[in-house]
Amino acid sequence: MKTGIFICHCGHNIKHTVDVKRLSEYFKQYPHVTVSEDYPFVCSEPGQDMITESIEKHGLDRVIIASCAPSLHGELFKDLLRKKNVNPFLLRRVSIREHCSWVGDDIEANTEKAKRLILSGLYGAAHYVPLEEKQVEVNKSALVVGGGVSGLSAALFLSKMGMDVFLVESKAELGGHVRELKSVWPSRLPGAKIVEDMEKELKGRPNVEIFTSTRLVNFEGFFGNYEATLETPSGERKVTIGGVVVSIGFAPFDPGIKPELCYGRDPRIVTTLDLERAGDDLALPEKPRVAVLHCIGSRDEQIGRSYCSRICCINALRAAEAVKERYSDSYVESFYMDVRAHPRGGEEFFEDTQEKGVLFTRANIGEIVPSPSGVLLRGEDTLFGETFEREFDLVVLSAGMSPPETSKEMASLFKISLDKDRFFLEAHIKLRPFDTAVKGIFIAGSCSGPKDVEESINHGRASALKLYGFLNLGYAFVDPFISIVDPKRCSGCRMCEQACVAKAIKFDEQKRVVRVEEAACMGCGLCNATCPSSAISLKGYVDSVIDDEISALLEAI
Amino acid sequence: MDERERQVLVVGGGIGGITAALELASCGINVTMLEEGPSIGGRMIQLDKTFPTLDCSTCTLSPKMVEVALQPKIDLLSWAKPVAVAKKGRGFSVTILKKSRFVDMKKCTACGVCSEGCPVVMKSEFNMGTGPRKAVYIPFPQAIPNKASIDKREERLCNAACMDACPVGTNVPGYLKHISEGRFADAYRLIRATNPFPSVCGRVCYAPCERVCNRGEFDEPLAVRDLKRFAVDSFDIACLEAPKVQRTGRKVAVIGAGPAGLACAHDLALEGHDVTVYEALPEPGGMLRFAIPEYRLPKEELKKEIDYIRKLGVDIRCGAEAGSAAAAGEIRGSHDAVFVATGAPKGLPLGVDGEDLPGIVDGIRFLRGVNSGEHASPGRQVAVIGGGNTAVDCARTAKRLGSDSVRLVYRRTREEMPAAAEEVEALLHEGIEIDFLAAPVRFEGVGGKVAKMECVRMELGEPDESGRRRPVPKAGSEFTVPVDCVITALGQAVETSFLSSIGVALGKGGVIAIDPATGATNVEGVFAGGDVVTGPAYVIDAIAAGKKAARSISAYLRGEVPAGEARRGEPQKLSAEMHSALTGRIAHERRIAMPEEPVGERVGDFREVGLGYSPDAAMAEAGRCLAGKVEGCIECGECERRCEVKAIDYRMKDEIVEMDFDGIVLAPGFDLYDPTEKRELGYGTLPGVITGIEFERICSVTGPTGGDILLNGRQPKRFYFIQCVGSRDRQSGARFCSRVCCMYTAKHASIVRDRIKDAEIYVSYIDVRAYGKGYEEFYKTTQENGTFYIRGIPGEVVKGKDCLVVRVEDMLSGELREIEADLVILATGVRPHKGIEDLCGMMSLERDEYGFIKVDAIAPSKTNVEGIFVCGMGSGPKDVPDTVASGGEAASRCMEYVSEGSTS
Amino acid sequence: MQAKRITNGELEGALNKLLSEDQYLVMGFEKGSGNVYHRIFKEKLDNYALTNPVFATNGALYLRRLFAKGAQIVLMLRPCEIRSYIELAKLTQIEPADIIAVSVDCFGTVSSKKEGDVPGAEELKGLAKDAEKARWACANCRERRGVVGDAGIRLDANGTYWAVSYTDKGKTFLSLIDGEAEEAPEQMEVGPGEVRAAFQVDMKEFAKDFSKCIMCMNCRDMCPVCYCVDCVFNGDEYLPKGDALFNKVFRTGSTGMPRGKELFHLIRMFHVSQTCVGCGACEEACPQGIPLTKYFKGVSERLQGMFSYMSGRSLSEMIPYLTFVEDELKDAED
Amino acid sequence: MEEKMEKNPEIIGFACSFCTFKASEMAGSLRMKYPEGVKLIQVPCSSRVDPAFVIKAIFEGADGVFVAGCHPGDCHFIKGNFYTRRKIAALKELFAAFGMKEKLRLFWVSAAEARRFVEKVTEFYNDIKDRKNAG
Repeated sequence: MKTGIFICHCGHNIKHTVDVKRLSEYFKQYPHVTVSEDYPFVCSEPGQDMITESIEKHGLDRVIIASCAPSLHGELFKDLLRKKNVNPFLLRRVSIREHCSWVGDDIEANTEKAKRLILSGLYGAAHYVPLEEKQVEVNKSALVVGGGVSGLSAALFLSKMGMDVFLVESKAELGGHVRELKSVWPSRLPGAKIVEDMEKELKGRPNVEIFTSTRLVNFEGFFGNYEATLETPSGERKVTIGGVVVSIGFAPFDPGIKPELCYGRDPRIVTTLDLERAGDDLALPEKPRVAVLHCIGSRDEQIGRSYCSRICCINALRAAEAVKERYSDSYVESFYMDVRAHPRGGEEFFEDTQEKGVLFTRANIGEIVPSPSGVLLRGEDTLFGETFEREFDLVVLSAGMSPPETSKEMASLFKISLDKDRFFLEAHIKLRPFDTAVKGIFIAGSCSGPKDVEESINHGRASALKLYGFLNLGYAFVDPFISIVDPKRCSGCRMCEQACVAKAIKFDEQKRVVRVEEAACMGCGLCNATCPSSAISLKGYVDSVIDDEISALLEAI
Repeated sequence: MDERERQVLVVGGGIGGITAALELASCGINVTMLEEGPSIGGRMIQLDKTFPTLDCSTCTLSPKMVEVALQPKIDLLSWAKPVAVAKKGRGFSVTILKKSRFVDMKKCTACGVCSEGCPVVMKSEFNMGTGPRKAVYIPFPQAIPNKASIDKREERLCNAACMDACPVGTNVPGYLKHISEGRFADAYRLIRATNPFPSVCGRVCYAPCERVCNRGEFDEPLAVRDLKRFAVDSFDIACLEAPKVQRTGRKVAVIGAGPAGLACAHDLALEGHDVTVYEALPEPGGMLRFAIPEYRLPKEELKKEIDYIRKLGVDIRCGAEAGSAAAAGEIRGSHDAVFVATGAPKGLPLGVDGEDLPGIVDGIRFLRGVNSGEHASPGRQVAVIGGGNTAVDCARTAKRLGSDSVRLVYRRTREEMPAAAEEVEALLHEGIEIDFLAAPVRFEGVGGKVAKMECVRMELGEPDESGRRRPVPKAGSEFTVPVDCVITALGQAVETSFLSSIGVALGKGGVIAIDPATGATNVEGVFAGGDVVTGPAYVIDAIAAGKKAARSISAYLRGEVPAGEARRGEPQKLSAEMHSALTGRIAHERRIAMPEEPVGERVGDFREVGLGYSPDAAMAEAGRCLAGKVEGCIECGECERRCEVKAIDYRMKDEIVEMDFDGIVLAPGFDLYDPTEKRELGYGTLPGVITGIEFERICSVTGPTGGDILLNGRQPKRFYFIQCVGSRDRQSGARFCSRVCCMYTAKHASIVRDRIKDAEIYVSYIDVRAYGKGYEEFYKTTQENGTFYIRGIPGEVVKGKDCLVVRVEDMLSGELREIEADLVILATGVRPHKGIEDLCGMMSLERDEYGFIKVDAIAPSKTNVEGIFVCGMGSGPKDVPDTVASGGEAASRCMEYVSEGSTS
Repeated sequence: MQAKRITNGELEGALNKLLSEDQYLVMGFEKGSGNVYHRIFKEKLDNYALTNPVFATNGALYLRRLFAKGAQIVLMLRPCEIRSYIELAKLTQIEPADIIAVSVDCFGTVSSKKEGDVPGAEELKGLAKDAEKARWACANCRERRGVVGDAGIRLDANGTYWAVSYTDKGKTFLSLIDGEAEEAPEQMEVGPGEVRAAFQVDMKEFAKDFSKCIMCMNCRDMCPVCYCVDCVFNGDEYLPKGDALFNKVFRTGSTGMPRGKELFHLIRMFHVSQTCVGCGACEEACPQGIPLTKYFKGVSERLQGMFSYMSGRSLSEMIPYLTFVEDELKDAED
Repeated sequence: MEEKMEKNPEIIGFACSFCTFKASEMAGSLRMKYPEGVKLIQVPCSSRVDPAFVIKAIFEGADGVFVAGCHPGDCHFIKGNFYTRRKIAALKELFAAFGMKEKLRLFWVSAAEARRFVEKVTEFYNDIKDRKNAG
């Protein structure tokens, strides 16, 4: 065996608290370590060249890269091995940054820890065997869950790319919340027009099937070959698809959760959406006094919503503007923490609104007291440090976004994760905002965090493009980390078969041993841990790998 | 959809462009990506960390960049931009300018050797000018493509004839550039790279470079030699470490420790050979040691150079009898190769009567005596015969030894004198007369010692074979001069008879016959060079011969046939056009003379005459060099010389190509607001006031300080961040919110907190717009970690005692505060990229009031031109997640467009 | 519960009646010279013994990998043996379709290793309570009643044997016996096992007890529920690796020896934790006299108790590690 | 074990790729600190953890072992961690029978819970350390 160890400085990040030089020297003494080097950025092109050159020069058959967490650069380093005709699964990544240099300050201790971590990689990798990457056929069809703007744009795009699309909406009508908006920022177009245009176009496409008032009740299968069970008004329907765009939007924050807002108890206290819906029906005096309250249900630790809802400042400004436009003699005062007029043109709009006479007061509202003459607001002006008490004829609440009601349910159907606020968790907040942990399932729009209409459209399309990129070839590679049976060791006790969640294990009555359905195996390794003689083992995580990793971590080897 | 390959152009290699290109490629589209600069990565790669997860920007972006490089469907063109775009059917015909990189991308290995040697230091764009880079450079370690490029902005103003004139090809423009910019040690190292005797050549070189210097065509040539001496003087050679080299185990003998022999030994030692130098005299240095007088070349200086050669491992054996036939045979037998550089030690006789009288000495012998410590005066009335440097040295030496009168007798005129003009000048200066057109014909002695010298007047006749006019005695013009000492310095001869024992063929006058290209003699493994081959010549020629032989010997020892180096070009004069172009441009500047010891003082002893430049004078003089006056690459050739794979190509030309595309995605990126106009904030006037992106580079591990936050070498403790500089600000013409500054400031604050535990951090803000996913939490954490947020933008930043003082009205408390800070960081807002105007012009794109590309209200990547899409900051401020999303959106729109095109 | 009174000889008659049919076999005990052994009877019983007061091996061991179809086998064994059979059946190591498992009330056994005469019938009844004579496993047995399997042979307080059926197959068995089915009496000679304090030791005691272990692995080989065709401890994973050991010494200094023994026993303990019936066959097989039953039985009872599971109680109960309840084991989380 | 321990505790943790290991990565990128004695072994799912690994780790010198995965119900492999819970709970019971219950912990940390991860491991580490120092 010829092992190459490459230890990354990651610039400052690792080198700062780990003595990388000492490590690279240390590992040179191991008998089957042929190369042991440290390098400023192993991921950079010269760093990669160093690895490929070493493979070529020394005929390495194990490559250990001690650098950042394995989730980063995974494919990159595998490709290097592929390029040199070394099976990419003979690569071992050791995280000495996220799990070592960044979590400890002491150089000695960190260096020792890094040594053990690399040692465990070294001993673990010694038991690696080449694995095969298999191709599977994928269906060039997609399920789009949620018919709001992001779902509509995703469905439209996919359909135009020639994919069969199934669009599922739980409501009776497509369009989501946008349909109700009178004027969408920044285009100022009526929301209904935007969604109706999309809906019309979508309905005219032959390869799109739209299910309204439909619930997704079951979802199984694997990448490229998923099966979704839909509960449609006309009965249950199963569809086979290659992948999914989940765009189930958001739930408007219900101000009723905060009883002190008196929402729902007094008709003079409304949300921005109520205001839009009411239109001219508002019974307001000639010169109405209107208060607009920002950050309702956002940035509010008390109710466990620390996040900013991103859209409500603009909504608040629009509400203020609407009142001002309708009642030019009105007194409009906006109470805010920070005015986050960040969207395109938002800042200018904020300025214009101020110029139109809307007052902005940085304040904490303490109390809302409805009385016959008006709604009394008591609070503290945080700029002047004074308390105030003012009466209004109308209080408009700019409510934030809550995660969709079904986020938990959907997350468990799709086996994707939620973030702490119960929005969907993206694979990487910046670089992979549409991907989830599950291959072929993408998220779009506000279900991964508050977004405005423009951003939701962006997301829908980008997410759909990602999915298309995965499916357009008609085939894909499957993960090789699946279970395998050693029939000579198998006692045929069928414990694994009983435990297997994916039902991927089948019993051969003739030979009295089990076998694995490769396409169905999810690679969790439960069977491996269940089998007392480890006759079934999970490739890449076989007992000997983990056993030796344990020993090496404890330096007991 | 038909199978025709669809082609999309992506302009801009930032995160937006990268996302769009990768997405399109994954959908099977061929992408051509244009990047204006040397590497993709855009602004994001300049960032140290990205909010809100604080992960390292390099770590997250670098893999994407590598993916671009690996993705077979993406053709990445760096240094390229569109120059013309025409609609062609549904698609576009685009004319692309590929600027020349001057480095062959196929050959370059990104080893960085070129940058190490480059004498041109420029501000690094990647580091926002907070750090340097060279004219040949790779902008940052993770650059894609990871290839060097040369920043050549204009053609060199002169032909650098100096380099062509120099026998060792010294990089004159290079070291002058270093000196003119104050990098004296770098200048020394550059000189040393081709010359093992900088301090010798800085003093006694006849400076062929100066003779051809093109500056001389305008006013006066550069004082190249004196500047070299300046560089030498400002460097302590004792600090020079011997480089570690792989030993070859091959043994080479060098016979003669003069400049040729030692230069050869020096270069051979650097190649890892074991070198032994055999020298007959008690000390090494040859003529440098024993012929050149102390006042021109202090022995101490020479010793330092030779000590360094010893430090390289060269064994110098003085007093060794190498000049005998037996010794030659033995040395040849016990070494793998031999270099003969025994010089021309024999003085030539005059061939006149009375020449053997006591009191008449050979010049070389005289100088050797004096240089060996014999300081007795040779006589009261001294005549020196000859017109070469030796004659001049003898005369000036005699003067210093206390002779009452010293006169030089030379048979031609001053014009023909082979001695260096400045030496003759100095000689006359020191009160020594010269009898031109005179020659001794007879010496008479009194009391067995020379007392009279009879001379004859000469006139110049027909030119001889050397091209000089032959002096012819004028009949009847004899005259007598009373002398008590005559020093003859008529030239030297070689002593090579001992070489017959090993069969070396000799030429006319006993000189060794060699292959002029390689220095090889007719005997295998025996090489020769220096005066023993050429007859008496200049130091620098001897050094060049030694170096040439070292190259040949190394090749020979590697088993290769020594190949002669192609001769450098002949020194070129300026062409008429160049001359006239420069006339207006170059102001008349006289050469700055190196100060000398006053005559009265110096003739009394052997103190060194030249005093050397002051740093200011040296910088000013070096600044006169025409080559160094251009911005960027000065084409000094240093990179070319160093590059092992021969990737440098100065002759590369810009290319224009025309390509057809089905769709275009623009990702032009952005610039940052230049806060110089905000005088009250002190940017550009107060040290310590910097912009956010500059701070970013200072924090970055790939930045100039390697990630340590330092201000003038000290760690600042008090930080003041000012938000909304150039955003939400009518005065600066930007009413818009730049969307990133609030968060990058919070990020900076948390980086500071992470690195400097006891830092005081203030942030001035109007509104904190932490609107993205995880942003609010990040802002909260930043506050909790001890960052003081002050609502209100400071009125001014002024200089305080050892610090800056920020005057701000805290709108929350209403009080006017004065806060001391070491570093004030301005969170400057976003501006459209400067190239966006041209881009929009050639593509007929509309722009908004701020200059960003105008886009559709609901399809934020659609421009007014069908088929052209924009993503990222091109259409207005966006943070990284939004840019990635917009990259995806633009790609999807473009995908849709090009697909429709292929179906219809 | 259906039961039939067995009069003397009637049981043997019934079994012989069965054996007269070709496809039937009976597995039970044979009175041999000076001892009683397991035997599979074909055609007719010979020297048949209903009970066996000496424990040498667990009879279920012999049944492993019995998948034959066609032959009908009646097991007339001790409750612990029947429980082992049930566990093995769950683990598909025995095909239970053609087996009628009859558990016979057990009064306890003496060790085959113990010198001396086989206890007589009267002596036998109190054996389990005689900690001096009885094996530890029997003295601490959880279930000596013939209440497991398809049917049981129970002895009532009056000294009458009863055949009791628990399953359909048990009913078949019962039908062989003459007489009317009736309710079995409440009071039986052998009562339920006592509830004992949860097993508790410390590592010191464990180390001391197992220090004698010579890793012959007889315990494993004779364990009825250690059914693997190829044990993990057969591989090289737990074998000594001298080179590695010395490598470690040179890198990190002096070292103790690898703890393969303890590892073997603890891992095996976990492997059989849900299937161990506490029969003590392991201890019987141990040449070093290690009190294995104390550990294996003790641990398995604790671990089975967590899931209200009892090995071999019923074929329909799932081995706890192969199933779960979503809302359970809240205490397990730290 | 009984061997003399002068050093700080050694803790081996089995962390599932999808939740706990991700959380640990996040803890790293957020520069949260926890004792270096805590070392992780990445497994695809906590259900891959064979109790034999835990026993082995203890016998090879680990002072404590923890198994951590996604919260029950959140398993990327759907139900894997329910099985983990049963097995590890049983193993804890086994450890309890041998008077070393404190050496094994089971906890759930989702991918987003970097802070929880750090708290859990630090708490475990400190507990083991206190016990050791107390003899």
